[in-house]
Amino acid sequence: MIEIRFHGRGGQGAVTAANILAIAAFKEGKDVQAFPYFGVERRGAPVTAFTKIDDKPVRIKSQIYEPDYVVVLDSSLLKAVNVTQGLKNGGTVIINADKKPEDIKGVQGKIATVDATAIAVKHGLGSKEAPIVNTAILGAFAKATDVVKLESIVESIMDSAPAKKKENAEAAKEAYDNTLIGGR
Amino acid sequence: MAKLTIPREEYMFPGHMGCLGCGGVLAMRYVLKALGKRTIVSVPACCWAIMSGIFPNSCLSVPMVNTAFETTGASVSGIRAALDALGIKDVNVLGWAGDGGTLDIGIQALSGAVERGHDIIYVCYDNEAYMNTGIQRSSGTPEGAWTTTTPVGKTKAWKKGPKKNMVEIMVAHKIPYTATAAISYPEDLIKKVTKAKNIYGPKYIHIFSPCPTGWRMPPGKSVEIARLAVQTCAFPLYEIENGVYNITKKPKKKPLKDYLQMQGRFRHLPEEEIQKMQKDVDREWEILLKKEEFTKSL
Amino acid sequence: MVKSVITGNYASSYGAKLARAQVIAAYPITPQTSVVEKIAEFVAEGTMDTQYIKVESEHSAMAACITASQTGARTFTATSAHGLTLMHEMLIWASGARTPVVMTNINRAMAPPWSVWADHLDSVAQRDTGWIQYYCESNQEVLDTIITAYKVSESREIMLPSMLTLDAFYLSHTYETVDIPDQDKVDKFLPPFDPLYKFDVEDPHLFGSLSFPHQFYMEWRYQIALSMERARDKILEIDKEFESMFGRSHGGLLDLYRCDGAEVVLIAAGTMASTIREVVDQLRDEGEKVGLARLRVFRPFPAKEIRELAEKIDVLGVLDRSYSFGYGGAFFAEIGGALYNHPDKPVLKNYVVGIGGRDVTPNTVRGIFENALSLQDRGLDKEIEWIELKEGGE
Amino acid sequence: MFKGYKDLPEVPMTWDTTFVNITGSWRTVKPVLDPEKCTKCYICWKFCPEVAIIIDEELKEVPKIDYDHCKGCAICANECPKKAIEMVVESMEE
Repeated sequence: MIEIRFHGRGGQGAVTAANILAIAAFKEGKDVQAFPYFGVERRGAPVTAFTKIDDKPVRIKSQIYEPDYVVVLDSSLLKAVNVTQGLKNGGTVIINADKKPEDIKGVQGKIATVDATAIAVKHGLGSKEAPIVNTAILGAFAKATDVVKLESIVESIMDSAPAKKKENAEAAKEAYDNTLIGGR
Repeated sequence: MAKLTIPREEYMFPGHMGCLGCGGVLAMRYVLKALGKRTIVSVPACCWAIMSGIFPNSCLSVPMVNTAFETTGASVSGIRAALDALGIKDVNVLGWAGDGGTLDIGIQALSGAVERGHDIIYVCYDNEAYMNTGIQRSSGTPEGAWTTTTPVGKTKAWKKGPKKNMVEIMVAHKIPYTATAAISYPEDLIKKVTKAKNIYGPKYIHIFSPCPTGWRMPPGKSVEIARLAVQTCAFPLYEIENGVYNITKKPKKKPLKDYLQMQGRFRHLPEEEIQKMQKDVDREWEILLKKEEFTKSL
Repeated sequence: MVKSVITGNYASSYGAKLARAQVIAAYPITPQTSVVEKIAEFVAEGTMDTQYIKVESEHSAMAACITASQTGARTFTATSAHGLTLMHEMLIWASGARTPVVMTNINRAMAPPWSVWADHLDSVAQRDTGWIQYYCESNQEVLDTIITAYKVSESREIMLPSMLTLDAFYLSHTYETVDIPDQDKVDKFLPPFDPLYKFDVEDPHLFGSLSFPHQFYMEWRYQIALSMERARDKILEIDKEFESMFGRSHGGLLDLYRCDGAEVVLIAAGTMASTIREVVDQLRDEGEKVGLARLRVFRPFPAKEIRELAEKIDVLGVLDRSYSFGYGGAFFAEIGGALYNHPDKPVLKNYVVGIGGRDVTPNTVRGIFENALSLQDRGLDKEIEWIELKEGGE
Repeated sequence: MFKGYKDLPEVPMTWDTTFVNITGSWRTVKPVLDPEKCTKCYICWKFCPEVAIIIDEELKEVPKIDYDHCKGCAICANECPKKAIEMVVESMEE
């Protein structure tokens, strides 16, 4: 079973990201599960979401403590939350940051980065103060891992993105093309 | 060098869980500036129950208790009765609930509390929908508004029917003091809360508290939208003392459209609906002017 | 000490008065009304110094009691049936907030159909709310239990609310001789309410805020569980203390009557127990080895006492004046559970009786005993039997 | 501070203030105040929902913004009569 943990803030679309990823894997014939963990439904407050993907039915109903991949929708969380807690060795961390992977300090594991915020703002996703970066970061996820293909993510976006389906799909593709993958 | 127009003392700490630009936070900050340290706050399920702090942190420097959704009126009755029984004097007992907790699920306990005449101040911070659970319609939601349970769609399913007028319901209870206030006029708000503080018996204050998240508008516009609400007479500022109406802000009326168009929750409204709403606002304003004139003449 | 003849309702009002309840918030409901009327009389006559809030609903009654208790006042209320079940949310709130509210509940049947007569479902259905539960057999016990309940509930290591129940009409409206103790003696027995935490403008806290799953919600619930366990000994300790001062005990958790040498024992709660005492004496005179175990405290559940009783007898008949649909009587279920891991188990049978206030006469009891006695040699016939049920059909 | 049920107060209540919550990390844009334009009218202080604008004792100084707590809601920028506060996109400093 592949376990992916999303870290974001309320309003950035972390929960939707987990769902879109699950649907994308489902389209590739996998069994999936996606669910959030937050106490406070507040714009800005830390939110965690989980996606589980497997060939056989996914039955475990608990949070993910040893993720294969971690997706960070907001790099300011790196200071507030230990996002890589329990990350399996060899696991990859996909971070929304306008920095090269090598310049990300304090995060172990293989790192991939993309400036999802800039891409989201460019495609008019959310507002300048509160951009919605989830579809962009999923493009980066497709690039940095072999869990799902970009086409499945785009298809899933077209199905379930609540609004601006085309712009969201574009954002995912653009992120895919601009994702930088670190060496370690 | 300007002088401050509101008391400087703060009873609220930074670091609460309010959303960016939350009107309800400003409402509490101002009310406590008027009431001061010797205040006990009873808060039911609502945004304030969460943003006041997650264990082990509180964002107020006064005692606060979280209670069940329906119970604010009963909870403040219990606090006042206990203070009287224990002979503890000059403590303000403040019931603090949202529009849902006041106009819907909590109306029974509130009506009971004020009818019994307990010496309490009840504030409804009105953000016009169930915001803590993610913007569902309440009876405080204005006509025409989008919410997640009035999602417009193809059938024009925006919120139908007028906003429930809680102030008039409180006036019908013949309580000594009722007032409306808005976070855009903190001086007016604080003056009214101070007046309420010095009146014995049940007092009700309805505070217009914009919610940028729920009204689909930029957080920076909270105060401005609350100002526009008053200037367009969508939310008039007035007080009723023992049945006598007194309007505390008589603006040069701006068109309602100025107020509506800044908010995503009204963006779907066709022109004729806006015109209808403009007529309603005009008519209500005329009624209010007449009430003031009439009750002052008695 | 004044001996008088009063109803269970009045005994409850006197209990609240003697315990100096400082805030009372109550809403009228048949058959509880004379409890709150009597209190209103005390207040009007100036013989009781209390803040009496005539709330607009039972839900508000409990809500007001909780915050009054959190402010530091001793609180009391009384209700019944639909009033109690309307309070359900707030009952859980009261124990969660660790407010030692004391409440009288008149056991009355739930509608529809309407019924104002004795039935235990209303309070039995509140067994999971974290309230200590006493089931009273006499008006004297009602009065005494209010006073002892405060002492148990308000002790620092308990801090849990208590409800004491009395059967509709069989106690609430039944006049019995009751000794009303002197106020100064009760004041010596019951010290003023002094909670560790309360609202204090000089020491502000936020009570009851959100706790994440990974924080301490589970630990707070465990603290309540521990307090409820500690309540077992506390109830016994304070029952003895009360007996030494007032010369009366009401049998602690499980009130045994002629169980020494008994082979067949009935367990029952409330006023049925009095009738059973009468029949036990008759049957003992006829040479039958029978006894009564009165379930006085249902929460905390007296599992130890029940096991000690069970190992000495052949047949244990459990009388339930309520029924959990799809299972059986609640007392029967819990007693069975308590005996499951116990080596010597008697035959255990559930007699569902007196539902909706149906009269439990000496003949009813005698019939139950005859059935129970017959099980000694032939073993269990039917696990659950509804007694004096009108079948019709022919 | 609390590790388990043995050291928890049995009444669920708070023990600290929210001042410890660094909500500044919520923002994506932050207010920057230009002292030249500021006339010390303190309207920004008046309308700040985070109590994150600090004014001095004698009300003589330009107000300071508590970036630990400011969420970047932009009310101050919107209300400032002199447009002395500009919302700047939060740069990725460490």
